[in-house]
Amino acid sequence: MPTNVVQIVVFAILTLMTLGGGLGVVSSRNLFHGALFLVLSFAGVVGYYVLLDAGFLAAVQLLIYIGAIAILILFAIMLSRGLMSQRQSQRNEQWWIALLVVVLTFVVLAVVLWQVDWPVASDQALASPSVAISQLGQELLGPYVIPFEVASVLLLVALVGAVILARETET
Amino acid sequence: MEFFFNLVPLIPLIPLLAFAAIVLFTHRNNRLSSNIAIGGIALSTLVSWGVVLATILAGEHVQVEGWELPIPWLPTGTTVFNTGFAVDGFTAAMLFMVPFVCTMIFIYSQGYMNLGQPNQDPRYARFFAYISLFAAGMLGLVVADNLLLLFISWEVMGLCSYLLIGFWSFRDRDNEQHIDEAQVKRARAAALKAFITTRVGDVLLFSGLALLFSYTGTLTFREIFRPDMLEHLGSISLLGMPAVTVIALLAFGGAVGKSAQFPLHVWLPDAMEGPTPVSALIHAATMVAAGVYLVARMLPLFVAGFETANAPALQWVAVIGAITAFFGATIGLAQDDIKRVLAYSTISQLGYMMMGLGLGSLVAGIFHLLTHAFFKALLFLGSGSVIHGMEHGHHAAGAHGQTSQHDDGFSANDMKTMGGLRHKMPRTFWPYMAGTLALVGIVPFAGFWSKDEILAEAFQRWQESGALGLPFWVWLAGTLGALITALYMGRQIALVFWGEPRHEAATHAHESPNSMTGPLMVLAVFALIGGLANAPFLGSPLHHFMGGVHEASEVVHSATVSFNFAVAGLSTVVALLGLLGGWAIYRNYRAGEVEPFQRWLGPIFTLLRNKYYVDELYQLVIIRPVVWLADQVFNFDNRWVVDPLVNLVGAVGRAAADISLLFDKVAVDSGLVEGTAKAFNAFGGWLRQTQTGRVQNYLLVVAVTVLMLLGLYLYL
Amino acid sequence: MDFPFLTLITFIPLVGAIIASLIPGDREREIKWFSVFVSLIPLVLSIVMWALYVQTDGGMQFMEEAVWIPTLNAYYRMGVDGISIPLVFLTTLLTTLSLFYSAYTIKKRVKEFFVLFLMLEMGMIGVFLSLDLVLFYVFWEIGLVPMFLLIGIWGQPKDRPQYSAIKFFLYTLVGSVAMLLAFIAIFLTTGTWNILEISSLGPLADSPALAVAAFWGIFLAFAIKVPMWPFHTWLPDAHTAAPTAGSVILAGVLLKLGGYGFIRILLPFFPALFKQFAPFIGVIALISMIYGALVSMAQWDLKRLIAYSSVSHMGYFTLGLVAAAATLDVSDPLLTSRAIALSGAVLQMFNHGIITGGLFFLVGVIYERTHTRDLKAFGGLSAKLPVYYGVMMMTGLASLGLPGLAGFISELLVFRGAFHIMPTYAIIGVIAIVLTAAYILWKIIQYVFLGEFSEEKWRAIFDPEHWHFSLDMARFEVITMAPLLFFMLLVGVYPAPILNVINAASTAILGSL
Amino acid sequence: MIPLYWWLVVAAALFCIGLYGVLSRKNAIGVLMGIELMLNAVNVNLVAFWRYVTPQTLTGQVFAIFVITVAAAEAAVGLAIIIAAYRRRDTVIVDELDIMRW
Repeated sequence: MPTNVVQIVVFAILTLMTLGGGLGVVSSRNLFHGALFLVLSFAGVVGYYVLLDAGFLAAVQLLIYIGAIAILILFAIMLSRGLMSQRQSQRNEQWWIALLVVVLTFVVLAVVLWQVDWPVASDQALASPSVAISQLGQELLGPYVIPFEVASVLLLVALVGAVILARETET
Repeated sequence: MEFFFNLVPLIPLIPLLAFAAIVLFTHRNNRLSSNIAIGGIALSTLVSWGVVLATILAGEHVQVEGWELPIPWLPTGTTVFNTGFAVDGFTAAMLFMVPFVCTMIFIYSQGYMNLGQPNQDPRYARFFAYISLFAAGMLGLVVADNLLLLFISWEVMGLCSYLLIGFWSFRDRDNEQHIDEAQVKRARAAALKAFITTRVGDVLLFSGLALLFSYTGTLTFREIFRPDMLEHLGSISLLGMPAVTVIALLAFGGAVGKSAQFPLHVWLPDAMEGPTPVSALIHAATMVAAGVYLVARMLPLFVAGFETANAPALQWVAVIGAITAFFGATIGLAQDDIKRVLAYSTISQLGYMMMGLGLGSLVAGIFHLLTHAFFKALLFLGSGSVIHGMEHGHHAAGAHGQTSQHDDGFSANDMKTMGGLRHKMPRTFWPYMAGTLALVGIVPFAGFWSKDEILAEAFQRWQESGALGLPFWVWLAGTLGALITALYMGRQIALVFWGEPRHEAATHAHESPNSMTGPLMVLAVFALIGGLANAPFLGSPLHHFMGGVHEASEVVHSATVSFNFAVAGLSTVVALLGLLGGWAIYRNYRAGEVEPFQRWLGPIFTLLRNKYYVDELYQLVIIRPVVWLADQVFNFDNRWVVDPLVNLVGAVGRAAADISLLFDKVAVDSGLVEGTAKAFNAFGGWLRQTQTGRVQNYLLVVAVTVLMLLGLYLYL
Repeated sequence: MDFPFLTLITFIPLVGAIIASLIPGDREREIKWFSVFVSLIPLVLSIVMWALYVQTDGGMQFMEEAVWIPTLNAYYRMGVDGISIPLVFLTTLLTTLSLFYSAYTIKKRVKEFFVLFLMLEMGMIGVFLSLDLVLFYVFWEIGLVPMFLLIGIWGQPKDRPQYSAIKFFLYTLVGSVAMLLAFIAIFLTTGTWNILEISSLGPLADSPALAVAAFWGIFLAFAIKVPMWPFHTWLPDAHTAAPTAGSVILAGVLLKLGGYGFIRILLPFFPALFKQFAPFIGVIALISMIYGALVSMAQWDLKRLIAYSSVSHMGYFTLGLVAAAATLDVSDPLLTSRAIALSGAVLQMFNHGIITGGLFFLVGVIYERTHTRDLKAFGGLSAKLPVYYGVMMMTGLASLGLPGLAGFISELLVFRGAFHIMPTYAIIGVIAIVLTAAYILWKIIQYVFLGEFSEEKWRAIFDPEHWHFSLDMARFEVITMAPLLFFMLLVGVYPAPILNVINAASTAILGSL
Repeated sequence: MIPLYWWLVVAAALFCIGLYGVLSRKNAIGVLMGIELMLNAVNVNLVAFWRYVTPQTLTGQVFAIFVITVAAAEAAVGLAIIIAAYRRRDTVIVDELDIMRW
């Protein structure tokens, strides 16, 4: 099979995983199942990144989203007593308006995206993307060092904040 | 000997340091404090006398031209104001007298102030601190080379005067019962009166000083008295007079206050509320002399632009002096308080000094100032000794149980309770007699020479003018004053030292300690021989020593007056007559009798006893109206006009707000506004329900809005 | 760039206030001493600055400039000259002493008090240092709020603190509004807020009517602050109600803001108008002097008495100012007389700050012990409180202008100038000197200290419950007063160090009008 | 290569699914999961734009990393809040957490 076809097939499978997982997340009655669907969706995105020649990001996605965030959510669900057994509706009363709005939004977005003439780079450039991880590191510690540091502070604050919020209070 | 001039700043500084040392460090130790004070003034005396000696030896270039030490002090605009010290013959003459008399008084005080008090009394150290500060002020005044430093010292003395007159003006009722309540009240009133009264004069002097400063840009005596400066001052017209005359009169106003001249003399008799050494120190020998010193120092300003004989400022000095000399003496006739008699005597004698200066004779006025300082200090200290003896007698009588103590209205100052003390207090009596003879003017005591020089001056001026003008009246007032002076002194010594004791206290009175009588004897010597300083038969040495200090101004001339046997003879006769007359009349006065003068003079005596009702007049004309005015102004401010206006503005604002509110309620609110409001309220109540508190509702709204915007973007 | 003295002096109190506000409110000790320490820094800096100031040069020094609000053309401009240096020093000194004193006497809402006080200090110093009208105005208003709160919150309940505080606030605000309008008018015609530049331009020269309006607008603001008769009635109320430290600052510094404004702004902006209205303003000065003294004499409340005496004493200042402004002659000897009058006026402000500040401290001393200020309730205290008597005596004497103490020098200079330029006014003015002596000695000294002392009477007023220090002046009270006494004596005996700077600046200002 | 448009549409779809989850789930953890989906959609977009528009510079990837960072922080804090709310009010139903209601 030509590369192109392989790519399309892979893309289709990944899309199925991602969007299907997403739909499962938002629609499953059991929250635990929803979390597992979330993992599926994240895995699809990992594939996307590989397909887009962003290997490092794929690894990061795998480690952080699946390895950390999804697991965290699973733990939270399992630790929250009585959440898993809830069998009643997981949708609130405005779900149908939400559905309508979301569908319309998707349609509008699709139209808008179609209409825009994206400034895609030249074929030559497309053929040789810069993929070196070392370069990424230099970018992060070079021009983007301040956002980088801010992000680290953010993480620290989030860490402390989460601990304080989740702490058992005596009173 | 020139070396001594460099020590001049120390003369006022040493007592000042003594003051500071006592206040800050040694005030808990009475003995040490008094020793510091005495040591300070003694040291100052030594330096002063060194300076005097140096001046004598240096000859005319110092005696007349003076020695100066300028110190840059105050930047004023584009110029710098100098202060500093100066010594000339005049200053040296004062420097001979002032610290020495002060020393005598300090030593005396050490004995006097111990009277019946426990050694820990904090007032003891306080007293020595005050008198040290006082001495610093007086000495600073004498050595000042400019009017400002003089004024500063002058005011420092005023302050000390206030503090010392008010020395008994407070007490702790539970712990200080030896001070009686009436005394506290009197002292309090007297202190305030002294300060405020002299302050009136001071403000005049201050104005004169500021004016002088404005016109000349300097206050240094030497600069002011330059002929061109005087001419410049004379050429400016102010209030219809030459400015120089205005300034001179203003300065004289200061002197009137300080030297207790009519009409600002009222404070001095009351000032006798202070401890007796203070009366001697401040209100006899030195401080009141400051006014005379000022006039003498400023004499060129008084004369500038006129002949000496008809300079208006000078004439004022002579007139006020004559009035004060005469009337002061008359009041002295009718007083019972031994110190008050002396106080009026002081006023009267200061009048003599002013007379002398008013006649344009620097030396005559200052000569009398110097001799008077010695014998009046002597008299006051002597009277203090008498009072001291009387109080001891009173205590002794109380101890013997012979009188009902404390409630018989006994006053140790009242001459009518005394009598026959010459036997009980001989070491007080003899110096006191020397002082009396000097004051009355009996040959060869000091007062004779100095008073005579003034009268001779007036007499000669009268002879020169040949008409019954001012000099005649001055002479007449002086001669009559001398008669009355002799009369009241005769009365006093007769009441105090002759006759029989008229009270238990006088019976038991005894001599004062040596620390008190010692200074009396020393001063008595000066009362006896002090007149030699300018005796005509010695060639008027004082005249040569200091007469020329104002020569440089080219307006004041020193001319000696030849000794006039007629004048001297007349005044001696008058003095003897008065003294013997007074003595004879009162020698046998007995307790409880109506006194002879009162019998003879009737209502006039009452008038004199009440000091011509001047105090009452001031109370009525000045003090009450000012206090009343203050109250009214306050009411104007707080109750009637200013503050109520302010509050009114506030109230009007509030009222306006209230009215608007009312209008709103009636017209606008209930109709238009309220309807609208209700509508909005209903709408709001409906709209409020969108605030469900649910995040997802809000987010949905956001999403819908974004969608609508996107749609708009797409199709418009 | 030079060491930014002015910025540091101005804003260190603010930084201190922020830090102090972060200390938990129950750590009262730490808050108190931290604030005292913070206030020491500007004090030291102002002394150093004074030492480094070139005395012979009367112009602005240590200038700082930065763009601040470009759309308004407003700059952050600061500078000191010989007029402002003594006042800045006075401010820092009195603030430190007030905080020190308050550290012992303030018991309620400690944190707020000290934070507000530091902010107040920033506002006051800022006014003395600003060279830009916008900046000046901002600092001027900043000082208002803390003072309002100090009076309203820490005032004595029986003295109607709310009424007094609002009165103070409204009075000042009325003046400020008038001043702001005048400033805007000036800006619209000159296009700059720079005080020095406007001074040299002479604003509103081509529209006399507007110039007169602007003159009186600015005059009103400063006259209320000084305060001059008849805009003075906020003063006694505010003083009476304010806590001791508040009164000290109010009398010691806030009144000087008005005086400083006259010299820095009104006089250089409108010398010709000032000259034109000088006779009128001179009359106001005389009324203030004599009227204030008379009203003081009628008081039975010690604090109110001193408050009114401020009106009288600031009248001397106004007289000096008017004398300096009454002629535009810049040739000697008139220039010298004018410079002397103006120097006297500035020195009078400094002296009044020290002396009246001291008097308010001394009122606080007796008030803390007895909770009364009624003169009739005291008597004979000198027998029991000799140190207090001595200190009060000296301060009172300085206030009545006894030679050798500070008050005399400034009075002498004021009258020295006034006698040359407007003799009639000066002659009338000296009446106030006698009246001053009368109310100080008669009312304060005599009623409080002289006369009978008795345990019985004392027990009726003394409140040992609330007083834990020694009966006579406690050590902290002596320490508070000591610097003030020192300056009273120093200025009285050897005024050259302070007068050198003032005199150079006065001469420079008058020479450049 | 796969056209850029496809990527964008997929990302938009993922975003919309996530948004729907946020808007419609009763359970707070469900809402949180919806948010994670939306963030993933953004990342896909960022990486796609990098690959197709500016493959020479790494800006897109860098931003994606930042987004992931923020997502991690958000998840941690969000879950902590949920647990705290659960402890206090004994519920994780978003509708019942309405103390901000009028």
